[in-house]
This record gives sequence, structure tokens and C-alpha cells, in this order.
Amino acid sequence: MHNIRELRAEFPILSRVLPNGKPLVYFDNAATSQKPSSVIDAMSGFYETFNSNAHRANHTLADEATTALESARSSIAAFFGAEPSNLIYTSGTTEAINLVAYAWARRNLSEGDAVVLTEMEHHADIVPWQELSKEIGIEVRFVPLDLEKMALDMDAFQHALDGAELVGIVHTSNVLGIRNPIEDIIRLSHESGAKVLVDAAQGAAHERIDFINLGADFVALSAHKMAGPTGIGALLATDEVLSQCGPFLTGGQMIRSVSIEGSSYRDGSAMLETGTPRIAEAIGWGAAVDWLSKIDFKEMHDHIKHLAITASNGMKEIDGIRVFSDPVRPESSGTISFLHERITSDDMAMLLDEGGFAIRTGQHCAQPLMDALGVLSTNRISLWIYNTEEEVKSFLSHLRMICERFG
Amino acid sequence: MHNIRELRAEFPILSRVLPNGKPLVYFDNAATSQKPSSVIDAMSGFYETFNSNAHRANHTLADEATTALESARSSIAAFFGAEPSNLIYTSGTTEAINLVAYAWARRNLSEGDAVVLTEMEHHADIVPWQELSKEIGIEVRFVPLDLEKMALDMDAFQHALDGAELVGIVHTSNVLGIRNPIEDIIRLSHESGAKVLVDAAQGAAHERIDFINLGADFVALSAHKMAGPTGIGALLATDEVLSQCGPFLTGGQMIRSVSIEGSSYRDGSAMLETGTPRIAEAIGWGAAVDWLSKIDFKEMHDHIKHLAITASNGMKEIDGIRVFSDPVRPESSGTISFLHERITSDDMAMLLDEGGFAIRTGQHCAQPLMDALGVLSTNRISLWIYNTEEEVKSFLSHLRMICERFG
Amino acid sequence: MAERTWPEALDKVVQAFENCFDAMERYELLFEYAGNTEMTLPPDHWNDENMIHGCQSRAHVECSVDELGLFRMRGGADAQIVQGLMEITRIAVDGSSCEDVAALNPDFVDAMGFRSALTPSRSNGFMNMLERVRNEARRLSGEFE
Amino acid sequence: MAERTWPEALDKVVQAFENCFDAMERYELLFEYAGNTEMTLPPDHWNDENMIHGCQSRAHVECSVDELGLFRMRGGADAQIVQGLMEITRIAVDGSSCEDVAALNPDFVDAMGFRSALTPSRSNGFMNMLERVRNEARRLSGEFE
Ligand SMILES: Cc1ncc(COP(=O)(O)O)c(C=O)c1O
Ligand SMILES: Cc1ncc(COP(=O)(O)O)c(C=O)c1O
Repeated sequence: MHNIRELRAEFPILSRVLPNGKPLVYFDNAATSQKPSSVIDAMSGFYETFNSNAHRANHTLADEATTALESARSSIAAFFGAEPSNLIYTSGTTEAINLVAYAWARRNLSEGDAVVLTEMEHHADIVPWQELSKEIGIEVRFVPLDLEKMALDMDAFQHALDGAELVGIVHTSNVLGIRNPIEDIIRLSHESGAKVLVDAAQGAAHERIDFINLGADFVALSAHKMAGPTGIGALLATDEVLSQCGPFLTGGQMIRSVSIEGSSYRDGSAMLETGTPRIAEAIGWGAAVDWLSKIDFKEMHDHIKHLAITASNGMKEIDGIRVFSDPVRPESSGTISFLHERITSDDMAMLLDEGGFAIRTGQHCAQPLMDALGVLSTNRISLWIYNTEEEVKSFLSHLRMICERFG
Repeated sequence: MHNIRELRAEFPILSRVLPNGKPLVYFDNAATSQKPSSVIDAMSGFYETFNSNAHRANHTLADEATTALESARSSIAAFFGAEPSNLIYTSGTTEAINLVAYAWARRNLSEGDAVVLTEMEHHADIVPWQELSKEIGIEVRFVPLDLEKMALDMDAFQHALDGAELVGIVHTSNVLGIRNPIEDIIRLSHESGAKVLVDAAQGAAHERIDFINLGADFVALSAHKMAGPTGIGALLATDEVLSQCGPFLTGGQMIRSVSIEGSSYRDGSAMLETGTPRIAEAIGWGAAVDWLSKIDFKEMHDHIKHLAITASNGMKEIDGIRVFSDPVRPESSGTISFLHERITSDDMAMLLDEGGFAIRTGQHCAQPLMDALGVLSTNRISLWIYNTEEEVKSFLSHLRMICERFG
Repeated sequence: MAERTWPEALDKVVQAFENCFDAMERYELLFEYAGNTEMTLPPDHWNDENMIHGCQSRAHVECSVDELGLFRMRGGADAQIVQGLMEITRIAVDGSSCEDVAALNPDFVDAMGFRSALTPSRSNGFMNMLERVRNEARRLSGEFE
Repeated sequence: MAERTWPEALDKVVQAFENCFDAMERYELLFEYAGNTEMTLPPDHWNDENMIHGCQSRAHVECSVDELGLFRMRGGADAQIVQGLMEITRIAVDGSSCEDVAALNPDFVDAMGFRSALTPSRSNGFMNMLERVRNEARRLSGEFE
């Protein structure tokens, strides 16, 4: 990356010194990304100068808030190559997937219909389908990991696809950093007559998701993993599947008219949003995509990949460390899971934290993947655009020291 | 109010000058309240110094974020006289009511069971029940307004209660500013064996809701109407009704364990929250209740009432103005709906906006109430703690001028 | 006066608004235009087809071409401000070629001092009305060819 | 040294930690305490009943009173840091009266340089463990009376 120093300066938190005097090294980007000042300021600016409820704007503030809200929707949709009318705000990826389960699946699937998932899915793309299975008797099929290749078993996928109605697939694994062959999966699924829901919670921070080109039926997103705020995300959905949806959350906004006798709803995505909008959050996310639009994603990818390869090569040289990810592979991003043979993941986390390194440890909301890997938990570093080679080197030397002294 | 100037100085937006050169007079508080600096800064401070995903905190930032998140939950619950375990975060009142409809009602009501609502309800407390009626055949009963008294017809309520399972009642009307006799309604409902859901979206900004004393089974809340941020609200629910709930949104957090064979859930309120928490929003709402905790609610109420009486008395003297609220009544708060005989509500809104007055105009998501009042829409001013007598007087003189020149 | 971007027929109108003392006078003038009901669309002609969406109050517009191929419009609205803006739009486009109507620039509203009417989210829906008129002009010009 | 708020039995322990050169040395010392497996609860005694909730890794504690009415505990954990903190807690409370255990102040952890273990949200769950031990002491003192 050019100008990584300048870029880092845009993120106030990156100059944070921790209570133990160590500078923060933030390697927990897959859990949530940090936010540039432009995002933080966009939200404060809203509250400080034009906070108002949106829509039915008959006063200046409401007009300003509505305009900002709608312009954020346009920016966000455009960033993902989608029309604003194909974007439904949710509180995040989890709610987006639940929205598919409630508004689409409950109306279009019935007993015996099959949903194909993978062992690599985040709980957010597992539990809603298991719940639906309990409720209406759909069949849930899990495509296993090919443990040799540490990749989805595509033969098993082909097999599982047979007669299935829906495929739920994680774009990029939050544990292994592996990007699945989404294009193939979508093509095969559509050929076989299945709709595809892509969990792009991780993917959206690492490549430009182009909704129309990608051709998925549904894409679930979280703002907070891509420089945006907490509390907001979205479901992208095609006109076709939107036309098959029924209402989910109901109340104001989504209605056309309400009377004691009954109510009628608006069409398409408008039917699926209700209540006071997440106005500040949408404005913040809009600022985040504006910020990301200035980033060369190819350059970012190369940068992250370089760091990840440096990290994983270094880690593999340390006695006792087992690395589950392989950043050298083209379909890998900057997330690396690892474990030490003798130092438990919890102890490792604390010892790294002592050095100022924020890494995540646990099951990463992916218990089936932990089961497949035969582990209870992993340590995980996840790198993003503002991480530096110095940070990686300092991480490696701290890790080496830990392994030597505590291994 | 003592120190109203000092208090206003805490709200950056209140010194806003509009593009036409007029100072902002914000009379749209029932739509959303303004936020003091302490709330805005709490959220920026989170993003600037300790932004991190919460829970499973094995690094310093995650620990700080989790601690702040949980301490916000404690403050918010305590503000409402509730235990943290009886509070479930939602995106607002609308989602809170939908949560009751999905997690509780769908498991505890069946065909023919009756839900009692009122003509005064916001669409958020109407449409979910109509939808449930379509889906599982519950009966929805509407208690009419007594148009003479401009209050709920309590005889009709008693009548409607017969054999009902649930009562959905708006604490304070967002159109008329009338506070319903919630205590009586809860007592009568419980005596009759019905559970009670209180929509406190408006009420929470005007009186201290004490969950345990109130005795309601469910209370729905929005942060943004009580000095907090957009994107967050809550459902308060008793242990009893929580124990009757099934899962609603599913995914991470709410699970105990997940495997390919199936998943098990956490208990009580923990089962009903999933996905990355609304961390910044919870912190902001926590700061808002901290701010409100320093306010003497009695003093605030007197202040708002004084302004509302001044406003409505002044308005009634203006030829052509019809006022639908009666702030003199003890159960009234600072929300006043009005209409001019000849100037349409839309024109009125634009002409007031020209003077810098932010008021709301339309159906206020309360079409059944509009139908009951026999109008298509109203103009509405809604006053809060930071409004002043000068603002009210200047409003009245601008309104008088409009009526003289355009009436 | 900035560079004129509106039909000559509006020059006098814009001028009149520019001469107003303040916003309230401008609104009074707008209400006067709204009061010119000669060419408005009477409520009994209002229907779903000619309704303009995105207005909070009701507004309707009917467009046609006369025997000479010139654009004709009549509008009707509940609210006087919308009615006034419609009447001025009518002055701007009535009797013009459909091509000119399709290209109508809304700057005159700004010049008249109603900038706030120009943001799409405003409930008065002026921008929706204008879009409707331009689209109708486009459609009618196609029909006429 | 700040005012002592811990049992005398810990003085030497706290001293040893205070003498450490840096955090890593403190952790090494903690691992040494963890390695003192003589008094730990072996994994085959771990069950749902003696499990400490709120730890990310597994941790178990068994408390009892001996024939003299004195408090006894044994702990076992997957993670060495938790095990070490348990062992030090054991040193603090083993053989004390239940009343003293119930009133145990966790400041010694801070004095030892592990302040971060004291926030309730930390996944190592030291605070959950301590709470469990104090509650058990309370329960056992009741039983003993
Ligand atoms: C009485 C009442 N109920 C419910 C709501 C819905 O609240 P929210 O939009 O925050 O979900 C509102 C706010 O408009 C309200 O005034
Ligand atoms: C792959 C994946 N899917 C879904 C989620 C859930 O996202 P959220 O918690 O923002 O709803 C996450 C984030 O943890 C994730 O990494």
C-alpha cells in the first residue's frame, strides 16, 4: 500500500495506547473493522446538525435527514452494483439471513424441500435453517470440507444440490479466510434450479461484491465489518425473489394503508423495512462505502495477502504452531486460524494481549467447522487494509517469544 | 425549568441556523428527540478509542467494549426499574412489538384467541396483529375513542377485554399526547387473564417507566425518542412471558451449541438476541439514560405542560384553528395536533417551516385514529424538555400571521 | 438575474417573485397563482391514473397534445403550494413543443425562491410532478410522430 | 506496597509477582503455580456440577469444609492462566474459615499485576471463579452452623 501512514492516520483508534503501555495492534478485523474519521464524523455531524426522523419530510431538518438517508442508500447500493430498490436495511448479516428465512423461505419452501449449507457456515447461516426445519420440516444438507485441500468439497456440493431449493453459502470463511468458488456455486445452483443466498459478511471487506454480475438471489451484509458502524447491514435481493416474499417485520413505513378492517402493504423491498430507519447508521455506512470507493481493492488485496503470507510463513516456522489457513492460495484472504500444540488458545490470547495484539479466540460462531477440524477453538488473526508489515513482524517476534517461554 | 439555557447548550443542534437564515425551532420531538453532546460523544468515543466486537473478550479492546456494552444494559434496565435479564435489545419499538408477535404470540395464541388494541395505536402496534390474524386466525378487537372526552372509551375496553388473551396499548398517543390509564388497563387485563403489552415509545420520554411497579408483561421502547441514538430500542419482558417464548431471530450469541445435527439455545432474554450487538447504539442509549437520570421528571413535566398549555391556548384564539388535544388535562403531555379550516396541513407545514419551525404533518402512522377523528392528516407540534416559552410565543405569532395572510 | 434556463413565458412570473419582499410575500403570490382556477383540473377528473405519487396531499395532472401537436396540461391539487407550482409549470409548458417540455429545467423554482421544493424528499412532491410532466411529454411526442 | 487486603498466606506470593521484571515474567511465574498440580482437581473429577460458567475454556472447582470446619478447595482448568489463578486462590483460602473466604477481596490479583483478569467480561472468567468460591464458602458456612 502507498501511503499506509496517511491511511492509518484516518483511523483515530490506531494510535491507541493500551493500559499496559503497549500500542494497539489490531488483528481482529474479521470480528469488526475499525472506522475512519469520515465515518465517525458523518454520524456525529448528523446528530449535531440535522438529526430528525426521515420521510414525510415537511420541514427542513426532515428533508435533510431524508435526503442523506436516501443518498446513503444509493451510495451503498451502487457500491454493491445494485439498485436501491434491491437493498433492504437490516441490523446486520444475521438479521438479513433471518429475513430470507421468514419473508421468503417460509412462503416458498415446504416440508421435504432441501436447503444446502456448508460446514464452513457461520452460525448465522445455520441456525435459521435448522429452526425452519423444526418448524416446517425442510431438510438441511451440509456440504463437508475437503480436509486435504482445506476447501469446500465440490463433488459433495454437486451431490447435495440434487433437488435442493436453496443454497446458503459463506462467501469467505471467517475462520479460514478461504473464499469459496461463489461463481461456480451460483452457476451450478441455478442450473439445478436452486436459489442462492451468499453470506458476504466477510467477503464484502475484501473484494468488490457486484450484485448484478455475481447473479446471486440474495446477498447478506454487515456494515461494521467494512468500515461502517454497528447496528446496520443489508440484504440484497433480486426483483424475482422480492416478488415472492411476504411481509416480515410489520408496522409503519412498509404499509400502504392501515384501517381497522385490515392493511395493505407496499411492494418489493419497501414492504420489508419498517419502523424508524437506522438513520445515523445508514449515513455512517454511506460514508464508509464512500471511503472504500477511494480504495484500489486490487492493491488492498495484494497488501493484505502479502501480510498474511508473511504472517503464516513466520508462524509455520515456530515450533508447536499449527496453521489452519493457507494464505498463499489465491482464494485466501487475510484471516489465519492457528493453534499451539501445548499452549491453550485462551492462554495464547492473553499472552498476545499482553503484547498489545488484539486477536480473536474461540469457536468463531462456527462450531460445525471446529468439529470438522477436530478442534475446540482456534486463535485467529485477521488482517485488513491498515495493518502493516511492522505489525506482522512484531506479532511474529512476540509469538515466537511466547512459544519459547511458555510452550 | 431552571437553567434551560445551560441545558440547551448541551444540544449542539439547538443552535442550528437553517439555510433560510431562521434559527431552528424544533417542535418535532414525538418523531425523534435531539441528542445531548454526552450521547454523541459516547458513541464517537467508542469508535475512536475502543471499538471492538463484544463478548468472548480475550483482548483488551473486546473487554472494554463488552464492559461498556454490559454496563449500558445495566444502566438502561435500571432506568426502567428492570433487571438486565428482562431487557432484550431490538432496533426500536416496532421490532420490539414484532418480537412479541413472533416469539411469544405465535407460540401462545391460536385461532380464535383475541387481542385487544385501541384506535389510538400506532401502526407498529396494529399491523403485526393483523398479520398474525391472517396467519393463524386470531381475532383483533379495536377499542374506540370516546370523541367527547378525547380519551379511550373505558366501557368499551372492559367489554373488549372479555375472553381476550393479550392487550396492546399505547402508553401515550403520538397524535393527541394523551396518556392512557395504563395502571387501570393493566389491572383490569390481568384480572381478566390477559397479558399486557405497553407501547411506551412516547411515554418513556415523558415519565419514568418503572417496569416492576407498572406490572406490564411487555414494554416496547425506542431509544431515539428519549435522547438516544437511532437503531436501538428494547423489549422489557417478565420472566414469566420470557419462559413462554420461542426463538425469533437465530444465529450467533443466542445459541448454547450448534452442530450439524441441531442446535440448542440459551435461556430467557439471551435466546432472543443474536448477531453482533448494536454496540455503539447501546453505549449511546446508556449515555442518554445517564443524562435523563439527572433530570427531575416532575419538573420536566411541569415545564412541558406549561409550554403545551400556552401553545394550545394561543392556538385556540386563532381564527380557523382546530386543536385536537387538550394539554390542560392531567393525562396530557406536550403533543398537540391541530388543523386549520382552510389552509391544508401540507401548506401549513411549509409555511411554518419557512419560519424555522420543525413540526410534523400527516397521519403520524395512526390511520385508524385519523379515521376516528374524521380527518386525513393533522399538523402536530410536540414539545420536550429543551423547548422554551419564547419558542412557543414565536410559534404562535408566526402561526397567527400565517392564518391572517393565508387563511 | 442569472442566466435564464426557463421558457420565456416564465420571465414575468420569475420577475414577480424576485420582486417580492420576503418569503411570506412569495408564498402569497404563489397562493394567488394557485387561486387562478381557470385552467386547473377539477377534482371530479382526479383518478388513480392521473395521480402524482410521492405527494403527501393529493395532486393530479393531465397532459395531452392539441391538434397542432403542442403540449397541454391541467393540474389539480389539494394543497395551494403544490397547486401554485403546478399553475406556474402550466404557464411554462402549455403550448410548447413536447421536446421542450421534456427538457424543462426546474431552475425557475429556485429563481422564484422555492429552492426547498426542489429536493426530491419534500412531501410537496414538486419534483415528482415535474418528472411526471416531462415523462408525459416524452411519451406524447413519441405518440405524435 | 499498598494496604494489604489479602490473607497473610498470599504475602509471599504477591511479593514474588511484584518482584518480576515484566508482564512476561509474571506470566511465567503464574504458569509455574499452574504447574503445581499436587492440589488440583484432576480432569476425571470434572463434571457439570463443579463447572465454572463464563470461562471460555473449561474450569472446575470443588469446595468443602474439613473436620475442623475449615475451607478446602481444589480447582482444575484447561488453560494455565486460569489454573494458576486458581492455585493462588487456593493458597489464599485453603484452611481459612468460611467467613474469611466469603469475604475474600480480589485485589491480590491486581497487586500481582493481572488487573485485566478482574473485569467480569474477560473470558478467562477469574471473577466467575472467585464468585463461585465465595458463594460456596457462604453455603458451606451455613451448612456447618
Ligand atoms: C406510539 C408509538 N409507537 C411506536 C412507534 C414506532 O417507533 P419506532 O419507529 O422507533 O420503531 C412510534 C414512533 O413513531 C410511536 O410514536
Ligand atoms: C461469515 C459471517 N457470517 C455472518 C456473520 C454475522 O454477522 P453479524 O454479527 O454482523 O450479523 C459474521 C460475523 O461474525 C461472519 O463472519
